[in-house]
Amino acid sequence: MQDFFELIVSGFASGCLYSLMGLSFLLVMRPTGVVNFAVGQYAMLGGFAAVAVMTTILIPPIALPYVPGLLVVLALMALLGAAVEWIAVKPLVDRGAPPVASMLSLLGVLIVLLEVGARFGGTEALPTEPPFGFRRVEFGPFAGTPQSLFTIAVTLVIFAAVWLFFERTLWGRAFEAVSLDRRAAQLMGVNLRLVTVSAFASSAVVAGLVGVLISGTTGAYYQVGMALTVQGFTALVVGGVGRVDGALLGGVLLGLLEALVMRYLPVSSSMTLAVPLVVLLAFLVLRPHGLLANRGGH
Amino acid sequence: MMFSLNLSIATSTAALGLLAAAGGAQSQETIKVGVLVDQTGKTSFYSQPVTEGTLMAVEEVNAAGGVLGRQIELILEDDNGRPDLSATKARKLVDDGVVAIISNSNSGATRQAISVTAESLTPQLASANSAETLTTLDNSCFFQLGPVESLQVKTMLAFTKTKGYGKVALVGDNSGLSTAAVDQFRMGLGEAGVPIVEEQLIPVGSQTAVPQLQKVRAAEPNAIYQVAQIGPQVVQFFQAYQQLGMKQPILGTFNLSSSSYLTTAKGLMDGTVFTDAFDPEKPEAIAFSERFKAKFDKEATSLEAYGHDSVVLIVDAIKRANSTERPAICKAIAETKGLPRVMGAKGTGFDFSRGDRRGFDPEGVVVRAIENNAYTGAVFSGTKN
Amino acid sequence: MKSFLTLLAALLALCALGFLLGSYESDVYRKLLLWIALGLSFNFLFGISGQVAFSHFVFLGFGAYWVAISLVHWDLPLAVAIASGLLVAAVAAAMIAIPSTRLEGPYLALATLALGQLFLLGIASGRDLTGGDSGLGGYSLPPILGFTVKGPWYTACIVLMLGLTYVILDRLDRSSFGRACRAIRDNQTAAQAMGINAPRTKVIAFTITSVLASLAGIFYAFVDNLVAPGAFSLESMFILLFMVIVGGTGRQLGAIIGVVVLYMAPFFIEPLIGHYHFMAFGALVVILIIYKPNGLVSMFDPILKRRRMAALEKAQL
Amino acid sequence: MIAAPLLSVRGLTKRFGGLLAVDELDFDLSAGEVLAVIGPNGAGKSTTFGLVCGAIQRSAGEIILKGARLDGLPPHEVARRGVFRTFQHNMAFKGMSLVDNVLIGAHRRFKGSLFGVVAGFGADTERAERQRAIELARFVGLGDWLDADIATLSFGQGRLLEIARALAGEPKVLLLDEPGAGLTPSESVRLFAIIKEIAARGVAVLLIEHDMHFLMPLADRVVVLNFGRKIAEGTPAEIRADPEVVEAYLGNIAKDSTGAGAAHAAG
Repeated sequence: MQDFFELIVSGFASGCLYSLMGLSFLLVMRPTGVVNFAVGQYAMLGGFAAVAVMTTILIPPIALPYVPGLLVVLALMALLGAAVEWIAVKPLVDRGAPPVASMLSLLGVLIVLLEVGARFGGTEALPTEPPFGFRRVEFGPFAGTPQSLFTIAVTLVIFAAVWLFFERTLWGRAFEAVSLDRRAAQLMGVNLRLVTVSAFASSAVVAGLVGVLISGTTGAYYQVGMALTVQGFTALVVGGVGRVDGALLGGVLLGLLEALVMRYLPVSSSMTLAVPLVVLLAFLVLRPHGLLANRGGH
Repeated sequence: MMFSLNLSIATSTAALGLLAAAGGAQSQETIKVGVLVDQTGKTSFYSQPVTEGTLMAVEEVNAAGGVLGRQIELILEDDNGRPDLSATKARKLVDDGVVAIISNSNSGATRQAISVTAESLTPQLASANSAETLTTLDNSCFFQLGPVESLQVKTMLAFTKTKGYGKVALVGDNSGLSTAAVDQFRMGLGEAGVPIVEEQLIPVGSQTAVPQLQKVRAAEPNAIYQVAQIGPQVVQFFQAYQQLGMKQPILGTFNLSSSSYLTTAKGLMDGTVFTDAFDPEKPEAIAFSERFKAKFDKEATSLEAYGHDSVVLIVDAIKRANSTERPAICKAIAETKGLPRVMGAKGTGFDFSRGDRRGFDPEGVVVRAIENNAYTGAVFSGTKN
Repeated sequence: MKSFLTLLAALLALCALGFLLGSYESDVYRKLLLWIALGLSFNFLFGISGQVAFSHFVFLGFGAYWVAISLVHWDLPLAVAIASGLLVAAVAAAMIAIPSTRLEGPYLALATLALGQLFLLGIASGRDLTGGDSGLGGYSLPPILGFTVKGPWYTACIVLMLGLTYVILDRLDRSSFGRACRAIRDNQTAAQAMGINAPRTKVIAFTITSVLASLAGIFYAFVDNLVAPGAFSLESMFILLFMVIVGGTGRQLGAIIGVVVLYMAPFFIEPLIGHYHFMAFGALVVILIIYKPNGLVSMFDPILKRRRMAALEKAQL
Repeated sequence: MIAAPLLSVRGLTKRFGGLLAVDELDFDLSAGEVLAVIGPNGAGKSTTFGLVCGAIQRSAGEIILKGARLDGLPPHEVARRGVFRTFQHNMAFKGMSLVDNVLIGAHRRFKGSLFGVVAGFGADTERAERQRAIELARFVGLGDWLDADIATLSFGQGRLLEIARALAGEPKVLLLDEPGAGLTPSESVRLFAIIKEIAARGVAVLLIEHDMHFLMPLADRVVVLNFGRKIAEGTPAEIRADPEVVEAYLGNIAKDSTGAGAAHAAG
């Protein structure tokens, strides 16, 4: 039973990272219909940026404390996201090209970012100092690390904020209107440019945050992007594409499922590696609209 | 860190280019040696440092007058760590007229290149590959310079013989490097009659190793063989181990000698022992480390030493063969015995006398430990206890 | 007839080139020919049929592994190995296609990407059967009708395979089937209203192109006489996608141009820009999608059009 | 109507959630007849088209073509049985030539197997169909645009292309969804003649149209929908005189309509 409660915490924490990646996809998908597979590389770069800004490893003269460092990294990510939109997406949207053209162009961006990360950060894993150190924390029957609790807390705060934003603010309404009908939203006076740019920027910020969180546990690593891309998209597919709560639910379920299958199912561990992939394929084929699809209709 | 490394490679390559140009101006032609290196692929983190050692060794040889009065010219080819590209680049090197090829890329790439060197009987030297089956391929001119995986198991088994580890667990990751090691460790432990009560892989790209280590904890082994090779997964292993409050001794592989773990898994590895092919107290190793530090202003690791040693071997073979003909060099390498090298335990050197084209002395693997977040010297060596 | 003779002359020239090259050049050349064959079939799948599928290298790898395993472990005769390989590839492709072609754009992309990961996972955990990460070797092309085919003669075999691939795809492309594929790509609703069975057409396109990829894989198996998982990675898949986009999506000539340019580029630009060519490819793709969405091949369009016009005028005179 | 109906719709019903988009709709359509469906926006006209063509699955009811059920069939099967449509918004295949666009309509007449195609058979069919497609393009008035890039066609030309494409299928029943919208006066005149000609060749034409001046001289009969229900059916003259129709729909149209449609009556 001790195992189970430890697993809940670690599976939940991994799941939160998947949820955030799903959210990163979603923030761009909702208003623009564009699927950006490069979000995993944002996370990778966010991790290296954290190493560069918070430690002496990559850029020796700069070593900011955690909070200012985090803010600097997130600001950089916002700039990156906006720049990617401006360079690789805007010209296509202006031309009226279909969303698949943007998806392909962003695959090009993916490779550029991957290579930039590998050149800048190198091919070894590099760490940042976790903000609360590393040790075993117990509370009731549960046990985890400070970083896993931090990850869970940050994720819940982010999702609450995003939910409030979409549900309660005028700006969120503008996003929503754009996601329903771009042209109509524009006629209603919504600034399409601003919505699109902020969608890409916030997507990069959320993915970059994932990178920072990971750099505090397993290190910033140049190959982490593709795995996070698949995990994030799977979270979205499981939970229900297009829904903020779907991303959270899908990610957490995926994280818990992975952990529980690996721990309790009597299959060899090399087979359990296929769990997320099989979950993804099963959902795509059998239930492509995810778990939450039927609530709330279209 | 990576910046400086890339820079140093760039500068040394440039320096080498100059040397080569100078050599060309001299009366005699250079001796061309090819290097297959993964500069851009997934295994570049390990292939590049090895190549750095190769570059440094050639510079030293050339500064000391070269071999047979001629300068050595290295031709570097990036194979991206991809097997198909590696074979292509090997063909290019053969066509360029190299007398030998030094393979510093991953074992998959090396293996594919072997099919090429076999056709032309070009001597091919794998500096650091530890894959078990490379020398079983039909190519009499291929030589493996590093220790194979099974030697690690044998050495660790000899080291732990007196400790009474009646049952052990085996943990790896799902990278090619690690799964190959897991296979060898399973086989070696099986031969020694040590039961493996749990075997786990940590998937590359996963965020935690808690489920895997819980299973290990539940199986109650006396010790854990840690053969994961990919950085984040190794770190996850140590984090989960600490988080779950586990106390079993950890027995690691060469991989842990990569000093980056002292940062990424800071303070988590104390008490771990691991097999290494590098003995920091060996005179040759001390001398090499000093020269390396003087040149690059950083600590040498075993990877650079591997790359260095392949040049030592080939230079010696050319000297003894007194020829730059490929078959002659091939023959000379096969006859090498007792040639001192940086890698390996004190008192061991290159030795191909067993005829299996494996040049690493079977007694040359050492066991080292990590204490206070720092590596110790060899606490044990060889396979006899 | 004229086009047939042109094709024959082209194939003969390609074969002849194989006899002129040294061992390194012919290695580069063979892999280039294989990449072209792959590029052509992927262009049909992605460019003409509009399916963004990342499974092409899975089928390449499947063909290569199947024939290698058939020879090493099962001692099958070559003809049986090839025929069974193609048959199993066709069945597998159809089984994968039937559920997955229901998916659109990014969903199909991700599903096939997951499939690719599963394939690599399967190879990695195949132990002795697949040789794991270090690959499967130790075989060679058995004599065909008593002849040992090697060197430029093997290159000629690859040229033949490429010719076959080209002809099949070209005929399909120019037929009502190819037209139906394009129609579905451009507007599936309208295509269905015109009597096109979209799911069936997509499944057939996926199956045919995947079998052609497997065929290329079978030939790849004897280029180095070794198959290893590294050659079938996602990275290769990205390069193939980029080749088709750069050359000109949806056109056979475009695919050929794209493959040749991106395959040969590293050999020439590496001395200039070092190891940044992959990054350069990514940037090139972004630039081309934005500024030249019809690819490099569209640069020749004015010339082609002028020639067609000239021919028309001549015919009218 | 003298002959037995070609297409019969009985009790056709479609619900979207709680909304009744089409409610117990009945109508018949004979060969050579032009039947117009009119009604205000949201009356269920386009939904009816979708239902007949199989693009939307019905909730209840029957659609019968020459005694055989059409309902439940996927759209491509409906087309294969001879029911073709145009779309309210132009849906050209943008990556294909104009002639190829028309040829897609003829898809059901290409019978060769894939192996036949690869072996090089079917070249004759291809040539003959291509020639027919060119003729059809000329018939609808796109003869000068055969080599044009689809993207450069005007909206009106796009409407005409849709008709040529549907005609290439040699339809028994042709469904035209607002074919006259956005046409120039001269294109309109041409369209009027084309539809007359199509019907004269024995094709049953079902038409959605808002422009009464265009519609009234063209249609043999008119069905009026409101909120998914049929509120009237009859000849144009009868419909114009129906007080309920005038109340629900025509009254507004009469006020809104401009004089632009007058040319059609003349045509």
